Amino acid sequence: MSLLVLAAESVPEVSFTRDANWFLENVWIVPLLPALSFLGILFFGKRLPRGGAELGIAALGLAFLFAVVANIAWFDHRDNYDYRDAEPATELDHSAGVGDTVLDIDGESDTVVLAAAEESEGGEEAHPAVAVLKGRTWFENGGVAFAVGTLLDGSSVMMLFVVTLISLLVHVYSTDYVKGDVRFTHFFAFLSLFSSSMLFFVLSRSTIQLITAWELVGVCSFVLIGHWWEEKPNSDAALKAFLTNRVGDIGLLVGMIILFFAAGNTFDIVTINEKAVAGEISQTALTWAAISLTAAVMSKSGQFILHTWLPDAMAGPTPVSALIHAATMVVAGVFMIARLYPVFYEGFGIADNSVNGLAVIGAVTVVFGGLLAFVQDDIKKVLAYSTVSQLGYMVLALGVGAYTAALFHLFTHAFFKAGLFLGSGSVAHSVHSFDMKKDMGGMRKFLPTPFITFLICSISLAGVFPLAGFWSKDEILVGTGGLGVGADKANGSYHLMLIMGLVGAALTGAYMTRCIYLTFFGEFRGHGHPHESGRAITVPLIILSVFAVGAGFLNLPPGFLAGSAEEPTGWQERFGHFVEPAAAYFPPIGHAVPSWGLAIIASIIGLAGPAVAYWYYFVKVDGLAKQTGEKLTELPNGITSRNAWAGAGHAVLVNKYYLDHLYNDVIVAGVKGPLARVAYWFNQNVLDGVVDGAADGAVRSGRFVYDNIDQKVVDGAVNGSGFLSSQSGQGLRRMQTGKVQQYAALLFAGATILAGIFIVVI
Amino acid sequence: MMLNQFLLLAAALFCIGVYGVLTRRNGVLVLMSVELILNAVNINLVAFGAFRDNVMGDVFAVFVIAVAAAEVGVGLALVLLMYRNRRSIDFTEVDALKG
Amino acid sequence: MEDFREWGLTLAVFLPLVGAAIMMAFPKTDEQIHKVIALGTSLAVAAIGIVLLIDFDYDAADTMQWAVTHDWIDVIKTQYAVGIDGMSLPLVLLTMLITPLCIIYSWNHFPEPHNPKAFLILILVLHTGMIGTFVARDLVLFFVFFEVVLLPMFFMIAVWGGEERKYASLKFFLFTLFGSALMLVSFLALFFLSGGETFSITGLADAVVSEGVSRNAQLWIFGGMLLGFGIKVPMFPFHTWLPDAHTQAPTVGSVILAAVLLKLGTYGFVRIAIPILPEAAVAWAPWIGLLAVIGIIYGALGCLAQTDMKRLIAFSSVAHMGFVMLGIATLTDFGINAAIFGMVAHGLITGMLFFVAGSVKERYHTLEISRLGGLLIQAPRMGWILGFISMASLGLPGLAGFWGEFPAILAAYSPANGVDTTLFRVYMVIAALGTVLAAGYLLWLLQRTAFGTPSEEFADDPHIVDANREEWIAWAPMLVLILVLGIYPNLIFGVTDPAVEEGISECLSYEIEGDEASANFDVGECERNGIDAALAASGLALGDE
Amino acid sequence: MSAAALVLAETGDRLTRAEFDIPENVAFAIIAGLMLFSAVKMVTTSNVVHAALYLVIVLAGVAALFILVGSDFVGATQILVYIGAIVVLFLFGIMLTRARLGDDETVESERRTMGVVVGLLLFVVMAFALIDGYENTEIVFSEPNPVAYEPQSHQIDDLPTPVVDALGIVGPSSDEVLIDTPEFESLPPELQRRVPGAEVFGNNKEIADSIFSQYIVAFEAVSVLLLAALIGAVVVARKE
Repeated sequence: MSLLVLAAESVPEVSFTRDANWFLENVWIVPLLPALSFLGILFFGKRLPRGGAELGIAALGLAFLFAVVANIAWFDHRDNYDYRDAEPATELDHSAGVGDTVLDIDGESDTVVLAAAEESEGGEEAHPAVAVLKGRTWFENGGVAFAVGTLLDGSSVMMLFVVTLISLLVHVYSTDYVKGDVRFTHFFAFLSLFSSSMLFFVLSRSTIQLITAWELVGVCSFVLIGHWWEEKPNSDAALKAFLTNRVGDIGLLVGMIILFFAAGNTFDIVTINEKAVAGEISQTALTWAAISLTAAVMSKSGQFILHTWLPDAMAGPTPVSALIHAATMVVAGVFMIARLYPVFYEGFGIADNSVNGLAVIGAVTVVFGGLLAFVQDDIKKVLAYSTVSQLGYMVLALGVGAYTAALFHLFTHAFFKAGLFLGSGSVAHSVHSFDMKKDMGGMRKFLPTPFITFLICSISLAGVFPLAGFWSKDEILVGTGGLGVGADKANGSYHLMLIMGLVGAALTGAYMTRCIYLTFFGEFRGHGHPHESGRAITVPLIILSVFAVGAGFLNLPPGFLAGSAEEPTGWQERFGHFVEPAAAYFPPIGHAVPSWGLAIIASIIGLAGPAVAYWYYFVKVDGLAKQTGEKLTELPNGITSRNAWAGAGHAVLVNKYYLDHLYNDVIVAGVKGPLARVAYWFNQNVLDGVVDGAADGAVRSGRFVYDNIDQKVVDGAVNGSGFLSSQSGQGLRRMQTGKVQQYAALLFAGATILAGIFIVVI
Repeated sequence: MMLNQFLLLAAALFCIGVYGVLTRRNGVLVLMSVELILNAVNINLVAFGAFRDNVMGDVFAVFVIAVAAAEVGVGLALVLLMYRNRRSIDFTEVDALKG
Repeated sequence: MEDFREWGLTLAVFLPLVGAAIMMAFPKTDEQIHKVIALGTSLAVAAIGIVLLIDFDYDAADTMQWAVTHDWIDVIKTQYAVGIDGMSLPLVLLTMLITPLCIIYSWNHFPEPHNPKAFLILILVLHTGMIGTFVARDLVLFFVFFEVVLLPMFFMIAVWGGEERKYASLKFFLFTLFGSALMLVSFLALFFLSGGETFSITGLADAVVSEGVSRNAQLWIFGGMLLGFGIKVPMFPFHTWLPDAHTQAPTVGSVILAAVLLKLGTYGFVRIAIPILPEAAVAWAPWIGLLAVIGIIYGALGCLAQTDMKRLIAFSSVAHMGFVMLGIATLTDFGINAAIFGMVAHGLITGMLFFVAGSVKERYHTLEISRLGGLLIQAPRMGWILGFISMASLGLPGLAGFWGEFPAILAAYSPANGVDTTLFRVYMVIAALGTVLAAGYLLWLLQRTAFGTPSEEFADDPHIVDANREEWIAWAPMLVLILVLGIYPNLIFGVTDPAVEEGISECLSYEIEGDEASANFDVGECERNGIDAALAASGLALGDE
Repeated sequence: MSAAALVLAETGDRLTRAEFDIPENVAFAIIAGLMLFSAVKMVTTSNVVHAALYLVIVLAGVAALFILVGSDFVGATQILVYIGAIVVLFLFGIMLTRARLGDDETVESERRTMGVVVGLLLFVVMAFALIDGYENTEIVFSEPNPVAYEPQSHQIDDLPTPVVDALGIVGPSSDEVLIDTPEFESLPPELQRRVPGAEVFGNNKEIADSIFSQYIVAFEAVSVLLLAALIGAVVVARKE
């Protein structure tokens, strides 16, 4: 742990408060509401006038309100609460494990102060307002009681807001989007359960609760991705999603088990974190736990090599994709790292380092995901790979110790990505297809509202100043240490990560430009008459784009416009202030100070990508299309087409730009073509092949084992106990006869041998 | 007399009986071999009865004889039934033995 | 109430036999009477179970309650000793629950060749055997009940089974008989070596220490029990009877087989083998663990190769019982609690899977997976139930299956003293891998039977209807229990924990710092001379507890 | 009373153990040899009827052994039930299943090796266990059981006249006659039988006592079993 960096606020030695605001104490109601609506819809949904949708929306609406109030309560709690004002109910020895003792066996819930905090060194009054913990005994095993309950701190209260808001909007959106579906009611039921599981997840107090919620989220995604299970590809995708997640779950189980024992037989997250911070858990255990849990994150949050399920999961209805990508499923992995951050922080030795597993995985995912997004024709797959890439940013950020930046990016990404998905759904809804090249083009004329929101969200995603994406992405880049260009006080010098992050930023802008061109510009290439979507679809889009614009202002860098790096004012670092735990269970991470230099460099690089793409699509392709009157989606390129083109009449004109063309071929097409194609090929054939091959191999080996070993060797040893008899060459019938006597012989022989052994040995 | 001479004789008879049960295909012969086994047991019972100098062995031997009689009765009835149904009492051809 | 405690258990054990005897008096043709008597009897037993549930002193779950001891066969010092503690309570209640449900399920569809009278009598006899095994406190009594179970099941498969029923039943019978023969030899060896004074389980455990039964002898005796119980479980590689028996058995037979009979073996381990012979258990633990994880992976691979739904479920039993055995092999409180939970959960879940498979068979007349499909369209509720129990079976947290699996895997991280920790950690990872495979085969099954559209041959079949009344009555309690136990596992852990702690030798659970030190701890020495002597012998400082 | 005790009683003075064992051991050897030979023939012959006849020899041998160790009642039962009833039943069985009366190849199976291996294995294990366990244990034919064989005395007055005559007792006297005396043994059996309470030969009385007191339940159970078997056999074997 780095001694160089001190947190802006010194960390008190406590982790809990008691007698917190009612809304913070009873936050368990939030996941309960959608859970009840799940049951309600499941059992009564079909009898309700609107098929259960109203129940789901009502529950999510209430949950959203509750979350908003809880957030406000948390602001107050964070700023004004001092645990020393409250009478401690029980003084507990700090060494006693929290999970074991906080709870009375009779289930009385209790929140406890562990020990009095010392005044912080600088004499500055610390704000020891920390997590609100509540719980009950869930089960007792091996003489130890295990708790279930809520652990509420800044990160979870933030997640409550994001999840309930996105989920509410998705619910509303779905009333129009899946109208008339055969399983309308069922869809809403699982939408509610999905939200409930995720809310349960972010409030989890123990690791076993985390596992439970984690799996529940997985199951809901399975059900929803496979919503149209009549078609085999859909159920295949659902299966793939679930199974890939199960592979990661091995890591989850193993990691949690290691932590359980390393922290002294407890599942309690706070205890585990505290012991990790205090160095009471061996480095080996932490490292192994961190590596195992990373495997789980890779599958859940679609990190490179386990990301392949994510694009396939587009088989589900679009609102589900939005929910999965923005709020519920894939961010669970990122949130889990944040939850157990000390384990990762210490386990990977993030402080004062320049490379570590988590950061590398994140960085590779950023670039790889971005490249893949180029060659997709399916609009949702572009967005899916974009999500992969953005999740890479979050993991990268956590990997380099930029905790706040990661959660902030999660926060902003939720809005613009949900906006993009819902927007793409709105487009697809009107043309009944997701194929940008075949069935879209020029959609801006038919769908103005989705066009504008999609554009805003894309710009935000691309990280253009001053939209939300800019602020969060910039903070991540700053967190890497910045290659000497600003960014003091970072946790290390992660140069490689910075470069990858910048490349990723350029790619993001470029593929979104391509996506927008193919979808909204050019000539309409589909059939029928696309129509503007209803209010249930457009209103959520507008709300989301407002957030996509404004969310970034919640965490302006210190020193921006006013104040200084040392003393943030106004909106500066508000998000970090409220979200980052200031408790003993959080490691003393460094907080990089952003610099104008890096921000400008990053913006230039980030705009270079879309600029090139703009030139290619809006200038060249569009110009050519107008010139030829054809519905072009790409410049005809490649060797053969170039020859054909050379033969064509208009080609002479273009030949003048031969250098341009070469440039296109080499730079744009080079990146967009071979490299991405190779990457995609690698993805589809090697990685996917490995995944599919592993499944196939498992089935094959299963069959082999069954046919050859089980049926022949093991069973054969019994059936063919005629090994004593001379029955070879008698044919199958002979071999199968006289089994009673063979069995009897075996019985006698076995019993005799055993009896013999007993006699001789004993 | 040694106790063992009876016991070993009985063991030998028992094993011969087991051999018969395992190898005979004819139902009646299998039953006969079972009788051999039961008699081996009887010899043991009586020999131990004499050795312990009480009548328990004898009493149980009588019971075994009675049970054996019942067993043969039912067993032969089954063999007859089998014969009636399939015109053969070859154990190796019974349905249940086909895998 | 005092009086009832004296004979309540005995009544529960023998009431089914009385019912069976009454049924004998009625002619075969009065089917209704037989059904009513059988159901009434099993419900009466279940009522005793409810009384037991209420009267049971949960604060003293580690002691034998409703215990009765009566002289039985003096010559071999065996007694009629029954009683219930926290370890057996869940299993007894499971048995008392499953049997009436099975009778209800078969109410209107007895498998060919029909004959409800004989069928129900067999179920009642089975009932006696199963309850008896779980309450017996004397090895001879245990053995007798253990064997009582065998014959009715044999006949059930052999008479009401499928095409290959004779082969399957014979295989089942001989395998199990072989196992119990070895078990009996082990029991006798134990009896004689421990001084020939008693067959009582607790008495034997003391006698083994006081008479100083040699380590070698203990190892062999445990080996015999391992085979006897292991065949019943069934552990790899003694499992081959199970797929055949399950595939051929009538639905109800499969359910009882999966739900209760397999548990007789694992129960034997936790009730008899480990408490009596802890030293041998430590020596055998790595091998049991090995067979358990092989069973987990092997069973899963076997499932992936199946084309028959029922056979697939049968193979999944091998995998799931592997988790139970892994929990047992750790010899820790945690692991054994998980194992008992796993037994109950597996009983409910796999029982349900077999119920559904039976109902599918009844409607489609085939269980060929490739011919099925679209169950969710033709019988949506049944499809949902299949989905629900598949999720439970693959160990989804929040449903019962998880609490058998996860704690077992967890316990493998840190097995009991004297057991190699590193080895068990390897087992842990392999077992975790097994959960992926489990998800694979179960979802694959679900996808190919429930999803998609019905194949043409069944598309317009009017016989394919959704779950009917009897099925709902029989299934609802199990489904509810799967959910309730999953949400509040303490219902079982709370009961078993004290009893398991009592049953496990202190030498196994004594906390020793350091994996290596724990692995090198001489449990045998500890059993004979106490913890301090063993600690000294292992070169460890005396514990300062 | 055992045969050895009889020898003792007759000769009046003790022989060494080896001496009085000799005739019995010789008898045993002859009987055992015959039995083993017949048993082996029984399980190997391919003539079904011969097998049944060999079985008779074995059963008779068993009966002889019973008598040799003094269990004459069991011996008699063996002969009556087995040879008299069971073998006849077998012969009926053979007849009813129309077995070929000559050699019949089909009775033999190909699994001889298996049978031999299993049988030998079994024998080796059992022999090992027996030799290990009862290496030098002898059957000692003890004095009569004090409870059952309590010497009974009779006033000469109580004795039937022929006995008094045979023993040459003249006139009423207070002398007692012990049943287990050489004088008593010298009486012809028909006279012995007229002495109240006299145990003439074997342990029949004792067996009877046991069966009808201690084992009465088992005895009744056996009777029910026989009845059940009888009915069962009829049900199974009768024509539809």
